[in-house]
Amino acid sequence: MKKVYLDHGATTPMRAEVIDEMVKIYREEAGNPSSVHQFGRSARKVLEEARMKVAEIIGAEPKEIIFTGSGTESDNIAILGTARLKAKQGKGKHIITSSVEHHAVSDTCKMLMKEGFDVTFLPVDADGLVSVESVKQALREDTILVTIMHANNEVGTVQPIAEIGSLLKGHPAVFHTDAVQTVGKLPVNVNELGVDLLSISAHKIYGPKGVGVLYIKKGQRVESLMYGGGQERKIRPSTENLAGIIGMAKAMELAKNELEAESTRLQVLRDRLIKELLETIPETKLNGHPTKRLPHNANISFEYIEGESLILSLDMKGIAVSSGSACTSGSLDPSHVLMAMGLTHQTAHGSLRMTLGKSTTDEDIDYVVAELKTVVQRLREMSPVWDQRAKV
Amino acid sequence: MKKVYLDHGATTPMRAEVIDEMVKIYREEAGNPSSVHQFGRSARKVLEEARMKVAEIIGAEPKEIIFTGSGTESDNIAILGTARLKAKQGKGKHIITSSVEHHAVSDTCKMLMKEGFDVTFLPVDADGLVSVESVKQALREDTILVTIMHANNEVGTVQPIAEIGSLLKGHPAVFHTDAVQTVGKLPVNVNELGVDLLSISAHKIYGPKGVGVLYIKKGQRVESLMYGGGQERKIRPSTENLAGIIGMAKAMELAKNELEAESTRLQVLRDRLIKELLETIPETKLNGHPTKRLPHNANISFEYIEGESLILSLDMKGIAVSSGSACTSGSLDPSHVLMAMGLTHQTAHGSLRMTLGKSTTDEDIDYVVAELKTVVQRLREMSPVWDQRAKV
Amino acid sequence: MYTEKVMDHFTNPRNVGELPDADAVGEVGNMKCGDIMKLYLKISDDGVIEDVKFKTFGCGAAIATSSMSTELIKGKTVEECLKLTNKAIAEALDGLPPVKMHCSVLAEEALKAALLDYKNKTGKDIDISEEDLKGDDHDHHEDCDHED
Ligand SMILES: Cc1ncc(COP(=O)(O)O)c(C=O)c1O
Ligand SMILES: Cc1ncc(COP(=O)(O)O)c(C=O)c1O
Ligand code: FES
Ligand code: FES
Repeated sequence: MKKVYLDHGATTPMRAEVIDEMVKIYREEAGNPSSVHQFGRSARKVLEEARMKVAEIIGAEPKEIIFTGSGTESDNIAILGTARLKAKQGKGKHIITSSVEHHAVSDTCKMLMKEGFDVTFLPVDADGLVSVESVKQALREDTILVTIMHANNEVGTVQPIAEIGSLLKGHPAVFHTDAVQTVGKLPVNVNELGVDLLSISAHKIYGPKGVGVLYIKKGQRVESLMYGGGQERKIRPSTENLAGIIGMAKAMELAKNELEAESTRLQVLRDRLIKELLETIPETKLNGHPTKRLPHNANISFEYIEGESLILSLDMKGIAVSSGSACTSGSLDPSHVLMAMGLTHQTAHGSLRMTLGKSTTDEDIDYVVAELKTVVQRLREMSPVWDQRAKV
Repeated sequence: MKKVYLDHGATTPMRAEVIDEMVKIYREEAGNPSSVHQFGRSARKVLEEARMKVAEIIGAEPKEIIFTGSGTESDNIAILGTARLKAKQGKGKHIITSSVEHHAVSDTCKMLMKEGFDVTFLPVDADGLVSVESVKQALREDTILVTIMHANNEVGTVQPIAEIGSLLKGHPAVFHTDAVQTVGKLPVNVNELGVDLLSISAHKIYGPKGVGVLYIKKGQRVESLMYGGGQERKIRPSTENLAGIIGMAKAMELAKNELEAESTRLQVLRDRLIKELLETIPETKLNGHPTKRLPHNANISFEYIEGESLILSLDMKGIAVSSGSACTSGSLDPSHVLMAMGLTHQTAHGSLRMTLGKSTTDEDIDYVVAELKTVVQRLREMSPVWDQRAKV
Repeated sequence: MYTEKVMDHFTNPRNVGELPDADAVGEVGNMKCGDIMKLYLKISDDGVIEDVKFKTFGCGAAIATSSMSTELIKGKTVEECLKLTNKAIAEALDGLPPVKMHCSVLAEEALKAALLDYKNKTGKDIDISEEDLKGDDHDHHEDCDHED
């Protein structure tokens, strides 16, 4: 059966070039980068080269790069690490974030609320956009942290990070952005964005799972979440995941080199997917901003259908997509992102995220459009709601 | 030049079998284990198989196994996660640990002291042993956590964990052991040890860096350090490092199968190394327990010599060893382990840890003994202290 | 972590040994790590360092800086030696890792101790006193926090 993987927003397959680099490290670098002897020094050299590479790609200095164990960990160090430190320094306890963040940010902010912090969750408009004006209004003297994602993982909307960065110039609040979904898809330069902290994850860009980067602007301090050895400036103690880090650097390098061409290619495919779905299937609608969006993301609501059944039906046709609904990850609530954008429960439940990637072809799009048409029709025919609507 | 790696206590080279398993995952498993579709389900299956394998090896149940990003992280979740939760529940704020723990434990306990916890650091005897009696004496009604390592990473002394486990039966304190150095070298069974929490790290047993396990006995709860998705029962949110986890399970399986034969082989080689060094080089002494010690560990003090210069000199002969002195990892203090055992500053500074491994041969031992003799002599001749001693 | 020059001086230290007929001897210890350096100077009547030898118990950086310092002071006058700083010694070795900067203090201090010994023995007017030997101990905490 044909297999079409349209869930690159969840994770990406590893690139052969990345695997090769990692295997080389697995085979040839036996040492611990903290060891004094030649095995250790050689590992250290490889590690620092990767740090330089990553730094250059995002316009940072090598010492501003901290390797972590995941995108989630980068977000947590950024947020908990800043908030707890600033609170201890008596700088304030107010945090600004958006209502469409990834759980790694939103749940962390909620945790801080339990610790006595005051968190403002900014609303978004119908396209999922945070307004710069709303940040300005929310900003207070005791605001210590503003954390707003670069682009949303569900609906693909790209936030005006650079504008918010400009706004925050002169205000002591630390500015963090979760760039897990943008690195490798949009140009990401820490200076242009004007951020103090920025999170990246390797497995979204054809790199290994379990490796992240946290950019920490020179002069910024964070408390660490763990204690132990002196690795990564004590911010992330643990023997460094050398091969993973090298894999991450390689993945970022490849993505950077191919960014323009690949983004354009994906956007063309994605736009056709959206157009054909909206045109051929009635009562469908695109979620997320029409233009300010990730090039590979299509998020579409199919009215009168529940997302999980749609996913399972497509899965039986070899098509892998994901749902706005988080049924499967333990919660039955509809996507907080779609709800924040003003969708009804029902519409939110019937939403599908399709995220294209390197392997995606024109034939894949044809296949998905055709299969979706059939599946949606079948499910709608089974749905009492569709029924009622039809009878109106 | 001949290369002899005697620093397996710091990290181990990856085994070819482990690399092969991981590459298979990198190539064949594209999915995120949390995804509903077939790519996700396949990844989930592989993940749960690894969990079952790891559980079986240490005598646990699969749901008692949490995969983490390192040994350090396992230790931190165990300690911070237990202490903060128990304190909130009003169970007490007293913690017992030893004075020879790895920094991932000792620095974490020191952090808790800043948070208002009361930590007892138990002394050790000259061989580095914690006495069960001292645990008994330190135990209080408000003791919420006892964390004592299974075997020491510097001097190799194996602690009486099972006896402490028996002692703690009936006391509400949670019992954690850092088994990072013992898994794969000694039999490790959570029931026989009587522990509630146990930490493992993959890169000490020819597995990948950046993967750890935390065993959490059924019924025990810990607070997590990070917030985000629902992975690993929310204790360690982040997309799972699937290949790394599979590599860890494979490494543990191989180590378990070969444990008896390989431990015996290493012990014979190690005993010869110790015997020949002590016999042929004057003013040397073995650190750590003579018999209750890790089979691959030799830690020897060479009086009137500083450890780093010894390491560098051996390094130029292709021999990789490490020092008790932590000069290079940011601190200039001599090893807290050797100091706790009652060594003088000077003797502690002149100590060398040699940790054997799979690649170690009889010829390696001959070579190391011969080179050490020459190097020690050269350095002693340069040393003003040796001089004065000779003149007495 | 060490430069080639450091490794060279560590592997083939210059001027190791003792001078039985030394005009001045300086011995200092580095409190923090228990390291020791002993420096022997042979000084001509017009105040020129004619010969120098050392013995050091210490790490790679301590041995290399000891060795380099002997090269730097040989043939220099006492006055010139007074100006020698640990920084200059480290620079002559193409630098030391931040955590190892304090090790170079050992060499500077041994030299000062020797010159003080020379002053005390000969009564010559040399611009040095016990005060100068109190040690730049604070340097030891210059750790590897790369924030600069
Ligand atoms: C006893 C002990 N605990 C914890 C650790 C930390 O493990 P990791 O490097 O995986 O964080 C180590 C080794 O570094 C160790 O030897
Ligand atoms: C926007 C965003 N932030 C954070 C994460 C978490 O990254 P990781 O899975 O590496 O922890 C993800 C993906 O899962 C994401 O899409
Ligand atoms: S009916 Fe199953 S998740 Fe709602
Ligand atoms: S002299 Fe002590 S670390 Fe260098």
